Amino acid sequence: MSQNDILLEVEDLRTVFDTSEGAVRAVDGVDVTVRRGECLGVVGESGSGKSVTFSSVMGLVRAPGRIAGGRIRFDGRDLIGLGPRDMRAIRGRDISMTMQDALTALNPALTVGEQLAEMLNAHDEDLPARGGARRRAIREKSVEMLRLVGIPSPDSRLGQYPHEFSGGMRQRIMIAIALAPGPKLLIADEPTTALDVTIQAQVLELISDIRARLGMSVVLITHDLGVVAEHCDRVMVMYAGQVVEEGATVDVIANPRHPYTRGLLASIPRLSMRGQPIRPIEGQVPNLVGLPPQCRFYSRCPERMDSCLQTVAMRPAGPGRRARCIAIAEEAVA
Amino acid sequence: MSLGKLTERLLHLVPVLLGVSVIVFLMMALTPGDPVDIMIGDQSVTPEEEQAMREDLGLDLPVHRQFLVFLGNAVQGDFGTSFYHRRPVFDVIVERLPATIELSLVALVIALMTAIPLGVLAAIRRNSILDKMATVGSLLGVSLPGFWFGILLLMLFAVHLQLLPVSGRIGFDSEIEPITHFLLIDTLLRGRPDAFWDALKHILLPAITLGLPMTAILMRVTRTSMLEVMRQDYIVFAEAKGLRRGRILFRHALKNALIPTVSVAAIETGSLLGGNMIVETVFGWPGLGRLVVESVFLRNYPLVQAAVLFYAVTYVLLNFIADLLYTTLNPRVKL
Amino acid sequence: MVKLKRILFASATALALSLTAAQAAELRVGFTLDAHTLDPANHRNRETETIIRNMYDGLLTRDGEMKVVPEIAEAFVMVSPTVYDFRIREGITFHDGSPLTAEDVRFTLERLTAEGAMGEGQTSPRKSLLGPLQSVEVRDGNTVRITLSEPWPILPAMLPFQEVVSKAFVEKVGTQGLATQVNGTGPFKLVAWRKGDAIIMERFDDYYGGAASIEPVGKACVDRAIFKIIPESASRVAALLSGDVDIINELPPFSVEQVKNNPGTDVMTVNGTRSFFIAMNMEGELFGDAKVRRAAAHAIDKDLIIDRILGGNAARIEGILSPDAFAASTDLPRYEYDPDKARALLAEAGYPDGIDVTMDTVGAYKDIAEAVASLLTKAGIRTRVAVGEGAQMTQKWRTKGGPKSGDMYFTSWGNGSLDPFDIFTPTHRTNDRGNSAGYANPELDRLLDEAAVELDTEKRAALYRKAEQMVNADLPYVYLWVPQDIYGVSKRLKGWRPSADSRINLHDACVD
Amino acid sequence: MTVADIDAGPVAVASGAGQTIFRRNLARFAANRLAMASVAVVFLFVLLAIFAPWIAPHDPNETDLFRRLQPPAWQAGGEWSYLLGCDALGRDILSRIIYGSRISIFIGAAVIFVATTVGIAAGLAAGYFRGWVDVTISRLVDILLSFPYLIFAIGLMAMMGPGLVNIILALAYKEWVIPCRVVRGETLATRELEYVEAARALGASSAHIMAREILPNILSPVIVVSTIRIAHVIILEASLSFLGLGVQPPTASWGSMVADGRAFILGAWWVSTFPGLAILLLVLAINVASQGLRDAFDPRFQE
Repeated sequence: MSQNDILLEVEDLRTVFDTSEGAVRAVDGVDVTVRRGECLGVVGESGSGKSVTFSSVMGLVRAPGRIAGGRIRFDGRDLIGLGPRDMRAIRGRDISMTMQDALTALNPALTVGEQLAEMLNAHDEDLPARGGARRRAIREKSVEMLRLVGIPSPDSRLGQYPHEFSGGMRQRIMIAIALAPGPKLLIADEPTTALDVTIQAQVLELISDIRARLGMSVVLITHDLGVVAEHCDRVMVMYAGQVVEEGATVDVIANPRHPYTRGLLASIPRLSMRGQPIRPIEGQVPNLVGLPPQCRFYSRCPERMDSCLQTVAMRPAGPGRRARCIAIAEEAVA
Repeated sequence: MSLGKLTERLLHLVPVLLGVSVIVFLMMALTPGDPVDIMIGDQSVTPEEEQAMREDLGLDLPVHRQFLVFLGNAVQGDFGTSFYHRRPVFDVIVERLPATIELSLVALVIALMTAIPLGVLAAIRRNSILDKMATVGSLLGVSLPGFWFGILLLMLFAVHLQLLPVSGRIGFDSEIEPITHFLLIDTLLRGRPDAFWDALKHILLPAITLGLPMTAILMRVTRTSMLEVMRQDYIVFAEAKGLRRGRILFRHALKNALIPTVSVAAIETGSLLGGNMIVETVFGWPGLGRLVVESVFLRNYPLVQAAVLFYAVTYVLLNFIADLLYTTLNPRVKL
Repeated sequence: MVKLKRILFASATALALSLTAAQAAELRVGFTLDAHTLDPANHRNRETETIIRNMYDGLLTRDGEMKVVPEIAEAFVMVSPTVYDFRIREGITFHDGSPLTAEDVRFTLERLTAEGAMGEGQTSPRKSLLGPLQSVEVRDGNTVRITLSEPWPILPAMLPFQEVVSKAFVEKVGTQGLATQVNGTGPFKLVAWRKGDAIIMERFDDYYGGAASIEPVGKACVDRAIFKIIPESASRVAALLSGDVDIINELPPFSVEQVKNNPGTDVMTVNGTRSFFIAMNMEGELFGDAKVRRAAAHAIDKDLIIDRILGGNAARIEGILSPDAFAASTDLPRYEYDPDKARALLAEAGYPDGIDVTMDTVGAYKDIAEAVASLLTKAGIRTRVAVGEGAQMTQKWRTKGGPKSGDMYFTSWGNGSLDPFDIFTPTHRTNDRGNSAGYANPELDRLLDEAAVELDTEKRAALYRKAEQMVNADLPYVYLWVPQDIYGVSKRLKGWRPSADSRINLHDACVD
Repeated sequence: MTVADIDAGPVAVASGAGQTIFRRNLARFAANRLAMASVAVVFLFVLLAIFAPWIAPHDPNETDLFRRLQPPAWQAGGEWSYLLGCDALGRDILSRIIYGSRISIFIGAAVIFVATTVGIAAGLAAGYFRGWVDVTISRLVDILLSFPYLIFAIGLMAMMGPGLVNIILALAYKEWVIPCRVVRGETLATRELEYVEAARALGASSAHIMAREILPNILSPVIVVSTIRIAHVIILEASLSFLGLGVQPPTASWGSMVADGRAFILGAWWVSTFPGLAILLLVLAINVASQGLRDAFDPRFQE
């Protein structure tokens, strides 16, 4: 794997939220690698830090949150320490994002056309410099984008407000906006959670389809391993602010190495192993304030041992695979 | 919004306006004593005139007929005769309206121009010194008795510093032929910037006094709704789009945050009408508010009655406008 | 702040300089109340009259000594006790340029007195000010004859209150139009009436000059004269101090020192015509007793109140008449302040522990009534002040013979004509319209009736003096004082002085 | 309208474990130091009002023309026994302010008491019975809301004449609408709750359900709204008194004291200034305290 092949590389990212009860370590030493053209699935329960990790990448962490440490390299540039102006130029143009619910992510008071146009206006460098020509070009491009995501008669719908579209249409529009400047990386944060099952599939198809056509990378943040299984090359499982397992999607699903991953798989009907009952993981994600130095899954882990009560690092767990479980090390030794 | 919907909403106002006029009518009808005697007071009146006043007020009819007469006349703008002015009440009120409306509008503009930027700043610099000062300021703003604050302003700026005039709408050197009767507009239409400046100096203190509570309220509303809006996903999404901060604040956030501000402003404009009584009295402003207060003491009941009705109707209409504005600004709400 | 002030000042100066060329002499009066109407025949309001009188002239007027002199009339004669002839001056024009004729005068008087003459069945509220006026006719082209139904010697004293209107103009604009438009013969024309704010007038250049006996005769001195309405007394004073206005009326005694000490302003006073007194309900049990009434008179330290609250600007009275009024007595017995004597009188009347009473008054007199009440209380007449509206008080106290409730009423009566008829009769004659004490003395009634029609001045004065001795002894009222009218004036004002009848005549006033 | 009005819509309060929630909220309120200080100020004013005869250094109506417009103690001509100076009749301003607190607080409390009682009854009836009862009451509420407050009160006072009882009536005639709206909204929400349904199923009478089941659970928002409204009513009373439509002299009322001092403001600033300051202080304290109350008791303001 050449260095040039890597689009995004995050090392030891730490993002904390300062609260009255103490610092919440929402992201605690996370490493991420996204290659050009690939789709990385990021899986975890809510509160696992998966969204915060990528908000950090985009520089969207707001007070009382802050990035406490780590390195973020994107396309050869260090993003941490970048001025707001440079960061703004990267957001949207190079790294784009879609959000869980397009109904809340699209501004209700602005027309769809305006929300598309402002994205193009801010980032598209191929447009004429100014004046009517620019306006016309933006409009043409907007129509083209809406057509790309499959909005019928896009020309007439630019002047409409978000609430005038159906849920699936809105999601498509949000994707159109995110993709309009032709970003290198799309972070799709829970793109399907708010949608019906049938529409979910259409939207995911759309993302995969466009990825293939534009050759961009996609990070698909979801709590649904099933979605990842269908659409992503690699997967990264997060728990309580840490990565617990990563590897090629097929490998991870076929042979999960971390008990949490196994638990996740068991809770999904489609993917659970034949013959085994579907069961959710019991217990709750631990409070992220003042965690003791131990495996964070300890309290919920069906396979916990006394040796889990120490700091557990990521360990290699096969080709291109790593996991954060003390049991792996013992296997390796054995 | 379609014309039909608009008409429908307007029709909803009818029962409210009818109820309002019943109450205004009752205020007078239930006054103890003979209203004509009380109104005449120590004026010298012939029996014929007294009889005419009685007929004017329909006092010889049963109460429900009296109300119908009152309503019928009111709809035609006939509120009887202002005994002291010896002219129709309607005419007397209309003459005083421009001064009151101009004062209210300037107070509104001052309130909006200070409240919105301050509210936005307080929200985006939450918990900063500025935010805390704005909070304290808004608490003071609603706690200050207007009549007292007005007197203090008058003493400071007009009497001690002599920066601003003591009383009236415009200086005599700045006199102009009226066109709209709104002096700030007329002076400009007549090409007299000096007179405009003069009229502005006259209106400043009363408008500030009048607008203060409203400023406080609007600032809080703006701050609260701005904070609320800034938490919304579409702001995060706008940031993720890499838009400039100015565009995010003013186009994305403010447009939504102003929806409650604007509708509250429209409703509060109605409260300005009430404040006029006090402010016009303190500053000798020649508007309807002062006329009403004077009329109360002259027992000029037809005028007081007409003015109360006028204020109530205006208030109802302002609330209606607030509704319309809310609808217009907020594409999600359908009529 | 200082800097800002300087900038403002600089720009104001620049503005003033640029305007100097067009700058005309302008006189501004800071005045308490706006006119109710501009129709001279359609009000009963002193302030309205004061304003109107600068645009309208009357048949007669008063000079600086309050003497009645001809104005629009050239001369007048009493043909008989009930017939007066007025010769109308030639060459007088209305503001619209039309000449004034005797017919206009006749029309004016008829409009004031005939039933329904105001149109729409309305009669002028000023009718009663012209008493027994029966008919008006024009004789020999320029003489107007007024015929009375009974002798009424004060007709000349009452005529300065009536202003002459143009018949043609009234017929053109109607009573409705006359409420806001002016076409008089006075020294000033109406420019604009900004309701509630100001009445702006300019010099009438074809003015005939005014009363021939009052110097200077001629056009008004200033180009423009303005009544600026400033109801708030502190604001009025502030406007004077800042040079915004040149004259203010009703300068509060409290501010006299400040206005005097300010380099550009001064204070002018004139003896007023309004007598203040406390009516005691003689129909009631308490004040039916003359001892109790006398106790009240001795309980009030008039000098103290005049000194402390009125700033010394009032004349003490022991009878109803102002010291300046016709036939005012100077030798009436004085009820001196003596709380012990008051208490003794109460004890004598059977109230050794004092009495509890209520004193009614109106808002404007609240302060001073409170002060009086506290003095009464200290002398054993424990007094509570009740403030009511003027109309309410009138209903309660001026019952014209109807039954009366209440104990005391702190009130006043104006006497612009300074003729006793105008104040003595209404307040003291049995059941008359201002007799709030419920005083009934047939002997006094006879004296007053006789004086009202007595044409011999000396005899008339003697009758009133006798009447004053009588009421001073009976004491239906505690007679208090006649306040001076206090004006604040700018030192740039020349040729103006206040007038005892509260008029503000701007004809002769000049500004530097 | 005060700031409070904007935010004082129906306030939802969790039912069930009411007692402990109430305690927790109270503790939260007690932790707000500014609010507690404001409560102390309000309390101080109430004490002044109750014990005025013992606290006031002088008889508030005792005139002394030799002390006419005597300046406050620290100015030349002042005396320490007349701390804030004297008014135009030589009455002690401090004593009048102390007695004036009686009028402000009494009227404020009386109006709110009457209005809240009526408002609760009307709101409960409207929200519980719905149907024509609700329509009638809600219409009346709409109509009364169509009058600007001060104008409505001025109109009534003009017709009824001044006086203590008349002020309370004039203000309460409109004020009840505000608790009524809150109670109606809460009642509509509460009447569908399980325990109310249960009470109904057990055959409890309407009166019983309203008084025992619904009322206790909607009291918190009513109390919060009422405290905010007291501040507003105090300003309104002062405004009416300022215009001369308030209580009868010589009774000291802050509003009329400011009005009385207006004529003397050019030389005797203290006559108007101190009573105005008293209004400001009391109203500000009530506003701050009630804001604290709302922050503590209203879940929508808890983050």
